Amino acid sequence: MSGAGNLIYLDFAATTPLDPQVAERMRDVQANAWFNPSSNHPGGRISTAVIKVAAGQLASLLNVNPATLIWTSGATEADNLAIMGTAKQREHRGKHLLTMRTEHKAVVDVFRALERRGFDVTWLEPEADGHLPIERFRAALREDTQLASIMHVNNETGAIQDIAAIGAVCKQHGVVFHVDGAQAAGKMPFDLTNLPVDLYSLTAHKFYGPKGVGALYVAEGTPLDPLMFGGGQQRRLRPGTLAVDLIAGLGEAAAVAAVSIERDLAHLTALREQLLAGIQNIEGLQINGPEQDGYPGILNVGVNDIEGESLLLALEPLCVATGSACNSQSQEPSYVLRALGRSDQQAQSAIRFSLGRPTTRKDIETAIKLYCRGVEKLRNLAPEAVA
Amino acid sequence: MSGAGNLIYLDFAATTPLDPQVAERMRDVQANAWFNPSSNHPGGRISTAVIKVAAGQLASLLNVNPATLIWTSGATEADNLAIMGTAKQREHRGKHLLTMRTEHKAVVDVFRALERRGFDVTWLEPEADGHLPIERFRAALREDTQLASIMHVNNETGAIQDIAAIGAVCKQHGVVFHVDGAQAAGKMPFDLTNLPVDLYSLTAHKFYGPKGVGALYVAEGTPLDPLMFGGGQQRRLRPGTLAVDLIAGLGEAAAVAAVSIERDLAHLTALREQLLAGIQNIEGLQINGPEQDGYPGILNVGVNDIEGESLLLALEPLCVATGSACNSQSQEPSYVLRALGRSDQQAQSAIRFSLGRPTTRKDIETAIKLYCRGVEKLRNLAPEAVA
Amino acid sequence: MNNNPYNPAVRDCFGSPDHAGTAAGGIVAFFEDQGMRIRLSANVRNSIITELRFLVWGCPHVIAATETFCRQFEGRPVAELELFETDQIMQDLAVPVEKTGRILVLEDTVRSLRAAIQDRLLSKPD
Amino acid sequence: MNNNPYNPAVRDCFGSPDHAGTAAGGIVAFFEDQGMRIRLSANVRNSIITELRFLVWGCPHVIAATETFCRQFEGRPVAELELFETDQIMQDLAVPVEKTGRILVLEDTVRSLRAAIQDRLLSKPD
Ligand SMILES: Cc1ncc(COP(=O)(O)O)c(C=O)c1O
Ligand SMILES: Cc1ncc(COP(=O)(O)O)c(C=O)c1O
Repeated sequence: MSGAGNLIYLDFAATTPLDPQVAERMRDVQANAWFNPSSNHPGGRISTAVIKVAAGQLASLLNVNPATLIWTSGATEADNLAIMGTAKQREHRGKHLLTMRTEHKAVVDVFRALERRGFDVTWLEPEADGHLPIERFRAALREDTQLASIMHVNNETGAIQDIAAIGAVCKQHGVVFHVDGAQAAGKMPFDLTNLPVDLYSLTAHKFYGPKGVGALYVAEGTPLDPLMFGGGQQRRLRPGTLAVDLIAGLGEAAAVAAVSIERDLAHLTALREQLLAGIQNIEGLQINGPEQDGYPGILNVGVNDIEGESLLLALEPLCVATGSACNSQSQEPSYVLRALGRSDQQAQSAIRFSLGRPTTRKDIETAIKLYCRGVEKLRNLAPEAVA
Repeated sequence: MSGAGNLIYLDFAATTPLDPQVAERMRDVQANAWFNPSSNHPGGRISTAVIKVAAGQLASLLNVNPATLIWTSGATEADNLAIMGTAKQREHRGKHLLTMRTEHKAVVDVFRALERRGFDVTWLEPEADGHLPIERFRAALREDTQLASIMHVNNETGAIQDIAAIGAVCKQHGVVFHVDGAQAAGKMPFDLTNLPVDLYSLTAHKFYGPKGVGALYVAEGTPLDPLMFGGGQQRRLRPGTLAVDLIAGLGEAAAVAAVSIERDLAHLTALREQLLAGIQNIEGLQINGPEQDGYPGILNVGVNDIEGESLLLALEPLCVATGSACNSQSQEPSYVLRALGRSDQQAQSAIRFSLGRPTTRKDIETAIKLYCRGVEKLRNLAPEAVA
Repeated sequence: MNNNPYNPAVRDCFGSPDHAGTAAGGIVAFFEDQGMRIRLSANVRNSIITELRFLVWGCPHVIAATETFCRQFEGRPVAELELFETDQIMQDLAVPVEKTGRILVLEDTVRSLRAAIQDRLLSKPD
Repeated sequence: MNNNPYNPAVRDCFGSPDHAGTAAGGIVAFFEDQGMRIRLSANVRNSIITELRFLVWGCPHVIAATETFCRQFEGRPVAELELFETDQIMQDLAVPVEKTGRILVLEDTVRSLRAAIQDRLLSKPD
């Protein structure tokens, strides 16, 4: 492996490295508890005990009963399970579904698939800062609304939705409420038992746990259909051999988060301020998303008339995300930023800095220097729009 | 972690420990290439290169084009994706599906779900040794048969199906052919490009790779619908952040298998002979499955009139699987052994010894001793059927 | 998921079923139900159970419960057989609730043994 | 999945775009298409291109291709501009096929520059 040494990684919203304590726990489980928890022998029972510990750790972070947690392969699967598994199950209640334009693809594409199957989806628009006004949500409710899915923290902008208020409205109207919490779990404090949320998706690799494992919280009494079939694991809601080391890693990441969330938030807030102070004098700089009250680990900025792919290359060895099409398999610039009212041009020049636990003030200094220089360089390189 | 030290593990068909080379590769990737392969920055490109290497390693083991491989969370997901993703897609071709009674739950339960959705499934019965005669398969084909799913190696008995012959019949009749290869991949030599197979499921944790990752081989030109939606990863057939360390582990396990399969098979054959020789004089001992030409890593035996759960406890610290109900979340004794014509009584007394690369002659000696003693003890403890 | 289903008491009784066997020439009670078979045999002198033996075809909990019963009542007056309580045994052995029916098979066998002993005592009092 | 999309030649040209800027008082050609904007400017003496400069709004491949073009043709006779080949540049810079259209924008700009130079040469031959 080479080349990773001199990178400056500011893409923690894409994925995080393993926390050392998580890595150690996983190695221990791989060495000593690698058995199949479904096996009825001493080895299987050792692994079962490991799963119990992990469920307890995650349950404690979220303040839920461990029995409400379903292990999945990540947030994408949790989102699919939650939305597909509810919509079909509740078809008799109505065919109207509510979500936002700025959801992650793991939610958007599931609702698109449901539209093709005859469901009626309302795609709510956010304000220019990414935030969804509760009146707009309430106004979209119909007699036949059966399910709403609104994300907790937006992965591109850091905008935080008021899931307590939205959930309360859902409860009043008998609407099942799913929250994609991939960017919030382990990163912000919240208490699921005291939130009016029926289903909550999360994934370990966004908070220093392993990739390939996540969980869906299913509030007691919430009916759900499985997405996959086979074997009796996890109350028939999610079959397959439990990946005991991954689940142990998710549990450990939750335990680490439980004691470090407040410190993390303070750290990220300071770093974000430093970053913003360092670049805010660039002419034409725009913040994509909330200026102040978003998740502090994300700062998404754009400048007019810069080509995104070239900016990304000019920023190397900085690892950041862009709203430009080259970022993804799709060919359009970020639909999330477009929904905030940004032009294609603006969206494709956007850079998302996402900061993390290991980020230092020095990293931010370097990022500021590279960003300022990169923008200047490309501006100098560009001809006037009309020669 | 404690208690694993003195176990004698003969349950390699349930899961395997990580090969040391695989564990090392995963640690290296976790430390140096833990980035999101979807990211368009230097880190993302490092991870993308790791995925390429892994795809090459697995492709080389199976002799396929790397582009035919879809990464999944395991064989359960691969089976669901293959069967669900074909059956609905080809509904216009017909609603008749073909499979066997002795498939794994990850196949059986998908077909049951399809039955509930109006598909017509023929459940083929095996011979008493677990093997499916090709004439029986051919006779079950109908005009409206669109998909057949037959496993390669049976997980309870080690019976090997002639997938070349079955696949050839499928080709003749335009039937899509799926093979659940969870117990064969990495354990037996075969060449998918030269087998008439359209879809092949496998999982890493059965051949010394990590839990939580598997793959589905999709032969070029085989149409398939996704099971989950979200993001453009993997040609839209399987969304979600790629777990680069797990995929690297699967690739490395394939590379290790490629050079050790023949040696493994010789090793397992010798151990199975030793085991069988040591217990075959037990009165009333029956082999469940093929006596000779099955996968040599599995020996499933039963004795009349022994209670399975007590036998399992008497065998401790041996870790083996049983056909008794206590083995699983279900309440019935092994449906696989029932399909071979065994009584409930016989099925629930069955013990599956499954041997692996780390198994020693000493382990087998101990297993023989414990099994002989356990059977004797419980026989002495049992009253006559009528007092 | 299975927790460790066998507590130390079960492991001890299952591992050392000291009362396994048949009390030679003793009084016998047999019951078969729930897929389990339990056979108790006892020798009695002066209204004292001098020997108590069992045979069981069943799961570890039933074997352990039966051994526990024998350990508890061998050497005690026949009359005290009335004190046998399944609840207590279920608790001591941490028997999973879904196996309650199986432990009731033991209760039935014990009751049948008591009846058989009392029959015998009535017919030839010592 | 993205492979490393930039070969060393692209990185060199993008990192050191020595010909970025405007040839003072030079002949100018401009093209805008495919979301890209390319501006070439040249000074010519004795039918030799003595100075070749560019400005680009575009992706790294277009920037690198334009710098490469300038490096190759500065100092050479105007007539040799005909030898400019997009195929060769696509290959040297390993430009992904889906960007072919963008490189053709460069081709159009070069053609337009050649025409502009020839116009000028005809109007005031040296
Ligand atoms: C908001 C949000 N939802 C869902 C996902 C999908 O998570 P995963 O890749 O673990 O399936 C992500 C990250 O990729 C995300 O940021
Ligand atoms: C034949 C067979 N198919 C499918 C599976 C499911 O594999 P996984 O648990 O990796 O999803 C297994 C093992 O559990 C198996 O033995």
